[in-house]
Amino acid sequence: MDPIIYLDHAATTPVDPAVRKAMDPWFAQDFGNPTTLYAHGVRADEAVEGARQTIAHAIGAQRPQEVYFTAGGTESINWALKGIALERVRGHILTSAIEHSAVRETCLWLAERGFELTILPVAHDGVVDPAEVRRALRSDTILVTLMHANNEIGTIEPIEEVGSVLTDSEAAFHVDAVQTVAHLPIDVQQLRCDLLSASGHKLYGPKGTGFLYARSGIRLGPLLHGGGQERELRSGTHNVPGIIGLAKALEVSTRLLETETQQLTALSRRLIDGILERIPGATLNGSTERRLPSNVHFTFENTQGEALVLGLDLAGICVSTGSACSTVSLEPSHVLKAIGLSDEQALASVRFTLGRSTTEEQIDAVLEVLPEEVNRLRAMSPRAL
Amino acid sequence: MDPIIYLDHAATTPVDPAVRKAMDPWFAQDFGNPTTLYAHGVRADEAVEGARQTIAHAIGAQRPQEVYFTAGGTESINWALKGIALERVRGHILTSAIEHSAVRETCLWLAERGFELTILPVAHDGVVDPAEVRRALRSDTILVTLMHANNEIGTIEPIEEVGSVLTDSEAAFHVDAVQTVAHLPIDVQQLRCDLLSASGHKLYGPKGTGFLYARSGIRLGPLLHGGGQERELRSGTHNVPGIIGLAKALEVSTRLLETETQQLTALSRRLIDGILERIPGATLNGSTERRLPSNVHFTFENTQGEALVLGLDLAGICVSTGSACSTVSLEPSHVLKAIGLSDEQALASVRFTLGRSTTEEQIDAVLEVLPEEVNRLRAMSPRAL
Amino acid sequence: MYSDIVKNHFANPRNVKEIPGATAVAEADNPVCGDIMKIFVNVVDGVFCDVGVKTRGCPAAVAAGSVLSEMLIDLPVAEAVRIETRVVDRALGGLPRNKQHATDLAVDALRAVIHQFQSERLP
Amino acid sequence: MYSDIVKNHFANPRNVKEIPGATAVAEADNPVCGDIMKIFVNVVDGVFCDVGVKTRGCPAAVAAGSVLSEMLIDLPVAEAVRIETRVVDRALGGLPRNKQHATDLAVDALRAVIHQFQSERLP
Ligand SMILES: Cc1ncc(COP(=O)(O)O)c(C=O)c1O
Ligand SMILES: Cc1ncc(COP(=O)(O)O)c(C=O)c1O
Repeated sequence: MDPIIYLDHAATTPVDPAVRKAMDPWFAQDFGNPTTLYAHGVRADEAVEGARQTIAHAIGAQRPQEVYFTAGGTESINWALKGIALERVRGHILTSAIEHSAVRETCLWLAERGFELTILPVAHDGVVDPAEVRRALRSDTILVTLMHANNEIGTIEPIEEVGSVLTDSEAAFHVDAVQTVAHLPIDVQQLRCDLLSASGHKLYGPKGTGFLYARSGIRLGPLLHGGGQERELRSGTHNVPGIIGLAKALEVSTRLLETETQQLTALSRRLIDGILERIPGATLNGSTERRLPSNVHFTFENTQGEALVLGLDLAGICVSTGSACSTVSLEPSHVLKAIGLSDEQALASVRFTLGRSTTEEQIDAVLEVLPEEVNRLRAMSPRAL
Repeated sequence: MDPIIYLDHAATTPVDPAVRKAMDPWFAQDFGNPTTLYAHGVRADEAVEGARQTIAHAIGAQRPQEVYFTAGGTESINWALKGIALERVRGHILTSAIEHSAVRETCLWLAERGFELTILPVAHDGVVDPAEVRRALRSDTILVTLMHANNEIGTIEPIEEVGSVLTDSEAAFHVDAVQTVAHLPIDVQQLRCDLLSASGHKLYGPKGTGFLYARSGIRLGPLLHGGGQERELRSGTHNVPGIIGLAKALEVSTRLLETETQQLTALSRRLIDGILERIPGATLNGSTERRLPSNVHFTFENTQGEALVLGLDLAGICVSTGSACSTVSLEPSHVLKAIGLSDEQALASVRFTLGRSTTEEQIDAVLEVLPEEVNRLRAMSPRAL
Repeated sequence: MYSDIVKNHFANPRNVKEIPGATAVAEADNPVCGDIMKIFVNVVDGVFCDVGVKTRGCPAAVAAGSVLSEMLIDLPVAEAVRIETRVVDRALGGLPRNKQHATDLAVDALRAVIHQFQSERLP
Repeated sequence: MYSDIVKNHFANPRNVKEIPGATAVAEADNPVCGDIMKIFVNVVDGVFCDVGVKTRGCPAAVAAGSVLSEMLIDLPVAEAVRIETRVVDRALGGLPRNKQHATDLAVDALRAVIHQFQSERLP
């Protein structure tokens, strides 16, 4: 491995060694299909059900059967939103202006197909106001979908409070917890959500894995039709190694959660303070209190984000710009615009997301290189700071 | 590993050692997200594009961009069928009576949502008649979906001929090739199909992987909305190790295809002849000429399929009954009913699917155990043979 | 999937036999999955003194017939009347959820053979 | 994603400077992605004898400005008129598909500065 400094954990994480080890026997040894009748398959089935229990336990689900395995956060989200909406044919959907594109694009698709969509604004720090949710709620609202924490600016949303607002509503409440499962304590009872989406590769588990929590009794149609796996709701041969890996990753992360939170809080504090101290024209985006411990997001005036990313990359530092999930688009991030940044500011922003392997030395190295790179770009710019 | 005799390769296959090896570095070392800008992610992106080329080449696609990565056969199929249909709002869909439930259930779901559905019958050997397709075709037919080979009885369908029938039609032609990619020579130009679905774990690749071939220019909507990966058509972070593994598996299988076909043909011939010789009241289902080299499917009169499966399992032999993709349902297989078996016959049937590791010794062992087990069950039955 | 008890009964089913000239014989079947079970009983002084069971069906059905036959031997008919599906299920160490039809089949066959026995005794 | 030529020009951009009292100065910008490029030229006898480029933009834009500045030096203005985006693109070893706006920006800035130079010479 290159001696790189990887500060893009919100984009993806390496698979934890314990996870790899747990997955190992299920590729070529106990490779059976869990829906078969013979012992070889039954073993896989039992392992899958064990994994389901681990996950149910980790998120406070009442029963393991409320956890459904998927191929990732995007699938979980598409399933939750379309599975609720298409089952109800018509109705009103409520979401926020800073959702991940998996939620955003799915909502827009549903809006094209006749559902009514309200997109709530957020405050400058990226926080959704539960009172706004209450005001926007209608008698025909079938679905409210909000993220638990934002993937760009790290703002943690008041999900519990929104959950309380919704207690008397018929609307299903979906939470995109892709950035928080294994990173914040999660209890679906406390969050008062009906559906919750997560993705394995954001929590040191394998790519191509995820789960959807769906409270028993909720009326949800399938997204993938077929062989009837996952209690007729999510067809397709189980990705056994992936499922085992996902559960193991959540298990490991849950165990490390407290220590890691402390470490990340200290390290991100160090990075934030260091930047503010050394770089003029740098503004921290997002909230100071309601923030993921791993997230540092700055606008560096009179620079360009992608240029900073490449500049740092040439120095062996991996960070990201924009939504980090798509480099396809040139347009400034809808999240940054929603919190009030100008296009110019949005395009001059960079996200650093710390993780399990991040060290003080790495942060200090970034604090050496980053000011130089910002200065270099500013010196090239036709504008003054 | 137990010294089991695994004869359920149509349900799933072990991951090939070369595939494991190819996947290895992408879990924890080169774990970057391919849509990121820094070198660490670019490396993953290049590997993914390399995999796309390998697959495009293996199936005769004109351009790598016609290959889209998915999380399995079921997702590819759901995407193809819904992506065609929902994009066109209304229309007529044509399929056969022996499709896998991924196709069948998706078609039925579309039928509930206003699409018109024609389900073509098949002959006793499971073959769809291209002339029937021609007759059933309408001016508003938007989609024809057929399987390349049947997963239960192994019948190979006349896809090329159906493709010719459709040349002047506006209908999109989807082929479920989950049982044939890497097992029969595949050339999408020769098959004349517009869409083709495949699943990794049926070809010694990883579970939770698959691809959809979609001819350039075809009007196909996304099934998974979000970050815009896969040219805006299939969102979700790429499963990099899975994609690398899938391509490697196809590469290995393509190389072995000819030898393997010869071996499997000889071994399945041996099994068929041995059964017919030793077991009275045994009937081979499916076609004798148009048959997957790996497939052996029998009805053993006055027995019960699941009992045979467990009986053989207790002797260390893994085989399957029914659709093998779902043990949930008690009902006799729709495929066996479609080829004219009674419920009783359908429920007295067993599938043996041979694979890369199958040996003559294993077949001979089955030919020892199977007649005994059939006799044992028959001796327990209140009916005479 | 199946308990060891089920597997054991399936691999070595007890009392698989026809009883020529049995006191009563009856059969039950499951129209959905096609399983059939035939029970032969000899009754002496109101007690099942010999029982034979023949089953064509899934492993759970075979095991249910087998375990039922064991329960019946030396049991008074008057008590056998009270055997319900959950009794058979418990004796098997629990069946998977989608296999309850197997105990239904066994209890149906039992009821049928008791009915047969009782109607024979009627004038 | 980026060719080594692009990375090299981005890491060590050529002729990054302002030229006080330049013969002509002009700026272009890309309204979509916000990139801006300013070109300073000194022209002697119809030939670019000195060129300065300042860019705020993505790596492709920086590299495009840099490679353009190298092309321009010692080039007659009459020939520079013929520089098109694909010339700049080729000089960079090819840009990714979604980065063509960078060469557009460079050529826009070039056209602007040539226009500026020519209009100054008009009576
Ligand atoms: C908040 C959020 N939701 C959804 C997703 C989509 O997850 P995945 O790419 O694993 O499908 C991501 C990550 O990209 C995310 O950060
Ligand atoms: C013909 C056919 N189509 C589709 C599928 C579904 O594939 P998967 O289970 O990998 O999603 C299968 C296998 O189960 C199959 O045999």
